[in-house]
Amino acid sequence: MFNFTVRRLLFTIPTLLFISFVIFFILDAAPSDPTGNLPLTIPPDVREKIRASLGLDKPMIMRYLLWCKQFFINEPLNLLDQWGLHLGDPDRLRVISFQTRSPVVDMIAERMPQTLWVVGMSYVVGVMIALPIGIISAVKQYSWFDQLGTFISMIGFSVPTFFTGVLMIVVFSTIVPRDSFFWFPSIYDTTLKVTDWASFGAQVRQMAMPVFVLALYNAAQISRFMRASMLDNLNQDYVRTARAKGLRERTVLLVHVLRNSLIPVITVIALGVPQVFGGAIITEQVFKVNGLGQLLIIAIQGGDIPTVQTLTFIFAVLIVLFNLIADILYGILDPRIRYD
Amino acid sequence: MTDTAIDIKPQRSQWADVWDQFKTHPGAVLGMIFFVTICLLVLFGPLLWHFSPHDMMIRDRNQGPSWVHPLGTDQLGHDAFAQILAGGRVSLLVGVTAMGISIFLGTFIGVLAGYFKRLDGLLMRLTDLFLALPLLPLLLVIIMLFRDTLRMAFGPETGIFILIVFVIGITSWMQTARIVRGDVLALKEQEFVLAARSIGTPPHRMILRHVLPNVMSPIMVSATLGIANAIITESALSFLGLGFPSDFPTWGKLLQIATERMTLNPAQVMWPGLAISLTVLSVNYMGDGLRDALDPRIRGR
Amino acid sequence: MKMKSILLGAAAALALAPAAWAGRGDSGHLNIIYWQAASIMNPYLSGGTKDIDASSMVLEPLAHYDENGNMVPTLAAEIPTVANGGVSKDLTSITWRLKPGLKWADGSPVTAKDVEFTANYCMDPAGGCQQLAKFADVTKVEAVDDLTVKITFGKPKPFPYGPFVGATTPVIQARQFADCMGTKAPTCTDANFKPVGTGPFKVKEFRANDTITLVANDNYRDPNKPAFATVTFKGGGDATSAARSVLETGEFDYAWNLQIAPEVLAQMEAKGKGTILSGFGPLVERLMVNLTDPNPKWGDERSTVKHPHPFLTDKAVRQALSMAIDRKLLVEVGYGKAGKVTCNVVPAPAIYNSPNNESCKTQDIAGANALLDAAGWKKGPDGVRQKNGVRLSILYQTSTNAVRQDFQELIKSWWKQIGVETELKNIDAAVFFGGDQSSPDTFQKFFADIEMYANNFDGTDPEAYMGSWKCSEIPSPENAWLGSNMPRYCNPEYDKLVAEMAGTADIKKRAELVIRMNDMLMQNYIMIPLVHRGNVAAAANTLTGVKLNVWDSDLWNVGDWARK
Amino acid sequence: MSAQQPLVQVRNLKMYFPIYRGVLRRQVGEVKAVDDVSFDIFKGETLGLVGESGCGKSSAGRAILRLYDVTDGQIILEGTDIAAMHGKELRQLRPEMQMIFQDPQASLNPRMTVASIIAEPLDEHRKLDKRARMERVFELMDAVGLNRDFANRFPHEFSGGQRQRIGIARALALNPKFIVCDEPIAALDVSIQAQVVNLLEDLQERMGLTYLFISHDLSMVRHLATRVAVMYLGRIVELASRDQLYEDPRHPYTEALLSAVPEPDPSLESTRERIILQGDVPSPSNPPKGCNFCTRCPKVMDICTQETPPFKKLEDGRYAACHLL
Repeated sequence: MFNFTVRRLLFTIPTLLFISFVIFFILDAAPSDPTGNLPLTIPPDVREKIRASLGLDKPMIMRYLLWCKQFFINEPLNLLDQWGLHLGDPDRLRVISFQTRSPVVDMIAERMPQTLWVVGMSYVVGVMIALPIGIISAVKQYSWFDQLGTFISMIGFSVPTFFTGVLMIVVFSTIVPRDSFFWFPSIYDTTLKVTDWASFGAQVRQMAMPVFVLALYNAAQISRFMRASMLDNLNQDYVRTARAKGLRERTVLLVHVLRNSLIPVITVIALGVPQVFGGAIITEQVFKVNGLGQLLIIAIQGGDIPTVQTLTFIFAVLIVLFNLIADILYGILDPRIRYD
Repeated sequence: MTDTAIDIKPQRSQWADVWDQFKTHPGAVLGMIFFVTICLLVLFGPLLWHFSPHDMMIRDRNQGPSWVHPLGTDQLGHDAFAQILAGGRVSLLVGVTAMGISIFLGTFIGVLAGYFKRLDGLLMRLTDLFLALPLLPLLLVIIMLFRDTLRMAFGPETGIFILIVFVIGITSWMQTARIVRGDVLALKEQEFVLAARSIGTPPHRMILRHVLPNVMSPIMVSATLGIANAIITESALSFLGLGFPSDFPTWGKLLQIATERMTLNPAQVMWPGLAISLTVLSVNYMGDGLRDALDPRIRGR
Repeated sequence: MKMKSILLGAAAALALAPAAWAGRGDSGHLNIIYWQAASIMNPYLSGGTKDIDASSMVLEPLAHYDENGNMVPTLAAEIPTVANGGVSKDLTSITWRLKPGLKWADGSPVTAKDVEFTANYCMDPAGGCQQLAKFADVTKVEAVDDLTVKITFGKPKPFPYGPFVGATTPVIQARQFADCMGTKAPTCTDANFKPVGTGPFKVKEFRANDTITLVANDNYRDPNKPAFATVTFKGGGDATSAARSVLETGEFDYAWNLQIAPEVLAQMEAKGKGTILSGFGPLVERLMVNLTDPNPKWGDERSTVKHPHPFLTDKAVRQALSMAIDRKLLVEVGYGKAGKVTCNVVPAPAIYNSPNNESCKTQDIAGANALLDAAGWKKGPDGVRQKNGVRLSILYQTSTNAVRQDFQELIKSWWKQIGVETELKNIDAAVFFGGDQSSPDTFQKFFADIEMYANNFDGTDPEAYMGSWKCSEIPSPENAWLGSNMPRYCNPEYDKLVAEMAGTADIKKRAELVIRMNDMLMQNYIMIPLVHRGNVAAAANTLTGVKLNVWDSDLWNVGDWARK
Repeated sequence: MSAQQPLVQVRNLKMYFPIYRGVLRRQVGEVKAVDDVSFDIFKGETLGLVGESGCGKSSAGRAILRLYDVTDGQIILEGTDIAAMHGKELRQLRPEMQMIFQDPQASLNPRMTVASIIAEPLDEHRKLDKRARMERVFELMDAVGLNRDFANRFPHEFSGGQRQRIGIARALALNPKFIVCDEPIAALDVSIQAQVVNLLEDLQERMGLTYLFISHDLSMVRHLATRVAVMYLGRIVELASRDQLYEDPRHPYTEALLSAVPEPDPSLESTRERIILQGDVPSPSNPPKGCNFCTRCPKVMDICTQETPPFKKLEDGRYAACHLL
């Protein structure tokens, strides 16, 4: 398994390079433009000069190689710099955003906390409620619990977050009076630092609504897969055998069935994790969380190729990584699947 | 002889059994009735209803439900019921078709990758690539490349329909592919697959006969979720300028426009939301029932 | 001392404006929300309104426009004119004098060298300065002495107030930006995020595209201002939720650019927590008419002057299209208080507003039908007019935006009533306005018959704006589609008027010329103005001193704001 | 017995599973699941293949049916070497040889009816119309003693013995000449085992089948087999007719195996002397030098750790691989 992992990791390098090139190619081909959002009062010839100053007059392949150099060489060296290890030319250019003229990696680092707090937490909460709901729904198929769970999860999945989010704000930020305990802020304060209980409370409050909205959405999907997979396995003979052996029902379910049912669910969960880092564009926008999703969407709208490229690439790395983790987990959960 | 008598029995085929089982699932039957009703409504409703979705009664804007407009009117004075009916046509068609493409692609790639070890690495890296692609720029590229060509070939509405369905389909198959592959990997090691091999069953029939039926249940879930996903994605696309022309209502778009006026005219946000949710719910129950009905182990119970 | 405070108290009670008398920082904390987040605090590297507004709290120009469009000195001691000798008689140079004793936020003195440096910084060809147009024709900027700076133009400039007037071209500190010239401009992240300025606030923390935290500038020239000690400038979300946070939840004090459904806005305002402010600049939502043929069959020559449009070259058709539109309804549906009916492309400032085109203010479907009938356009069996096999079928494009989509649908229905068939198309704004060479969907390429967008000019002088419709401004493959003459209008008479204006200094004469040009465009229906759009903002009722300014930054006088 | 014709001739069959190690997947060795095995299977006989679990007997069975790609050697089925065959050629020969699996549950697709499971080989290889197909299915069901009414039922509705009958019916569908029975009774209750074995014997008689009967159950093999081959660690150590082998085992490993079989006769059982083997079976990826059995052989000699004993003919129809012989 270890060798499998290392080999796959080595194999990811050319894969990721290829992916990075494809992404760059698409970004370059896309018709959005860094001057597209500027006021029309800026005349066309000035726009051309702005484009030139951003290096957009150079051929695509040169710009790609430049990005590679900045991302794969200059950024790691810069990281070493911060750890006190100075190598090479200190004046090297980092990956600079078109829009903010600041290093993209720093912006990503700045946004990581709120994304992890809100989107990450919602994912954890989503999974935590989805698994038991899925399991119970399957074991007690067609019970009232199952029916209710199905109903809520379907609503949760089919009603988009741009609606549920606004609904929550209308109810809990405008209808509920400001001094009430049930009032929640509609705008996330990214500068809030948790230093004491009061600020912790404030943090929990401002996270409550976005986390709820997203968790509902995540839980809906995962609980569906969990339920289906459990149902599949509950009808297998080995379950009967296990019961016949006189094992306790709890053992049968939690040891035998659950383990086997988790395989497709693991895929879904693992595939969802990179999306945490991708941020939740709509929810972030509704609650003004300004995490990675918002960074990405603004960059895309602004034709900010270095930012989009870097974010998307990091995203790609995570996807490849978590797919690998999913594969390894398959091997652990199902000894029949062998990697050698 | 008895032979003939018994011969008739297998003619009754599994599908009859499946239907018998399906019928015993109240949720599934209810879901199906509901789904068929919605389909009929959106198919024939616009022909019967006395308002067209393009009628603008501009002086009767933002009205609540009334006898003339049972679901009220929107910000331009469109009859909401006519809009929901017309929007449903597009949304359902987009939802079902895009889901179909996505499920087909996902299952196809998942099965190939899981079954043929040699293809696994390549196909899974392809999946990684698609998962990693930034959706929005990709969409913009696709629009730029194909919108005009399709518009000229099929007219503005059909052209855009093909584009949207294609776009949603090719950007949402990856999860299905990964899940199916995982299941196939496990399934491939089962002895009955080996048994079929000893018979000399060629790979394509092996897949159709032995592999696919046994990975139906995650596919079914993906399909249900896929419809909802496609309906919502379509609305997001129309706000990127990739969607249907502005005077072409769809459920997702109606919901999104109405969300802004949620406090002003709550009814307008409720109807499209309800339509989407109930459709997805009914499809889900149908899928549930179908999955049960297709599984002989449950059918026997 | 005691006596003074009693007097002050009495005066305050009388004026009912105690805050105006308070000292620096007395009003505590101010929350501003911009639904587009600020990316950078340097207007020379970003022309986005959000960035210019954000930086206007920190950086200041020599002069501002006030809410009425009049220039008021900010860092300058007075506005130079020909009368006071500040502008040379031949109109080729302008000399600004700084107020004495000005200090940067770091305590160092503001000198004319800083102004000179700023000009050189922007005019560096490699820097990609986004305000370069403001420095058009500037040949030299030099510091005469510590407080005097002279700007020389290459040709007579009747309106020499381009550089350093308004929030788009503030003065930056030479010391801070010394190493940021040309290609190095983007590397100065610290300077771009935390510029040292002369404004009422200084940046404490800058989170790009998210939140800016500012504190009062200790060295601000007015010792009693600003009234707020700290400011949070939050970005992100959408206009509706920004409005909600001020008008409904009360979490924020000021929200910018609230282009949302008027009835929604009115409902929010009814909650009583805040007030909607609106003001009208020169922004006009208009339809551009394509005088050339966008038919794909022409390949690379589509939408170029080589192929005239099959029916939009007929003035009767253009006029009928305009007559069929009910502009009052458009205003009511799309903008409410934030819009006015207009029949001019230059509706403001008031002196430039032509009185000659009032007829368009009322819809006239019957008149339009009659006009088309007279011009020989007959209705076919499908209800669409045609002549010599040419059908009046229009592809109508615009950027994606809820109000624009509503407009499209309304206009389509009116045009249907006059026998014109319309196909609607909407394009992502970043693509539409992006000017990407490879995209067929840009507003410059104009591969459609009609397109709709809004445009205006910066500041109060429309000279450059009027030049947009010269023959030489027609976009075509030869000039890489760069050009602002979207209708592809070419009229030597019009060009002559533009040239005349460039040599006219007298404001009345200039206004006359603008009106003539405006009327020429309007009466030929080269473009069809729809709505004179205003700026809309919302301010909390507890806030005082807010004056919405459409000629300059929304936050131009944030130093004067206070809590009631 | 003498003029027997071999149906299957296995010559120097090798089935190595390569072992890859390290990041670069270099092949560092191989699991010698089947290592240089040769034997014949005569028409109409049952060759028993016995050995401890993991000795490679199942691999050998599957390799002979070409469910795996063989590493080296020949498998001659009625004069044709199928060891290197692929694709269509091999597929055409599939009807000749079939397999009965160990786990009757896992070897039946849970989503197919009994009829369609049994008919699958027919669908693959015979173009029959619906009616003829069903007739054949019923015929087979009759042959293995399944009620025709069960045709539309699904595997999970049956008991283990019935399921194995379905598996047998499927194997018989194409009238094969040769069937590999891979521990067909190991997963069944003892009472059912006898039924299935009797069925297999019965079918052999009626249809003239040839079996390769793989089992670790020596008494069942004794009951069923004509000749018996004993495998140890990928090699055949002894091959003899049933009576010879059980009455006079020559190889020390065979002796040890047989000593573990309980005698039905209590008087003999009491005198039975069990040979307890020391140690564990070595790993097939790293077999000992010389004789594979040298690490556990009670009669080990110096030469055993040096040279691999050849598989030599002791007398007519009797082979063994041991330096003692």
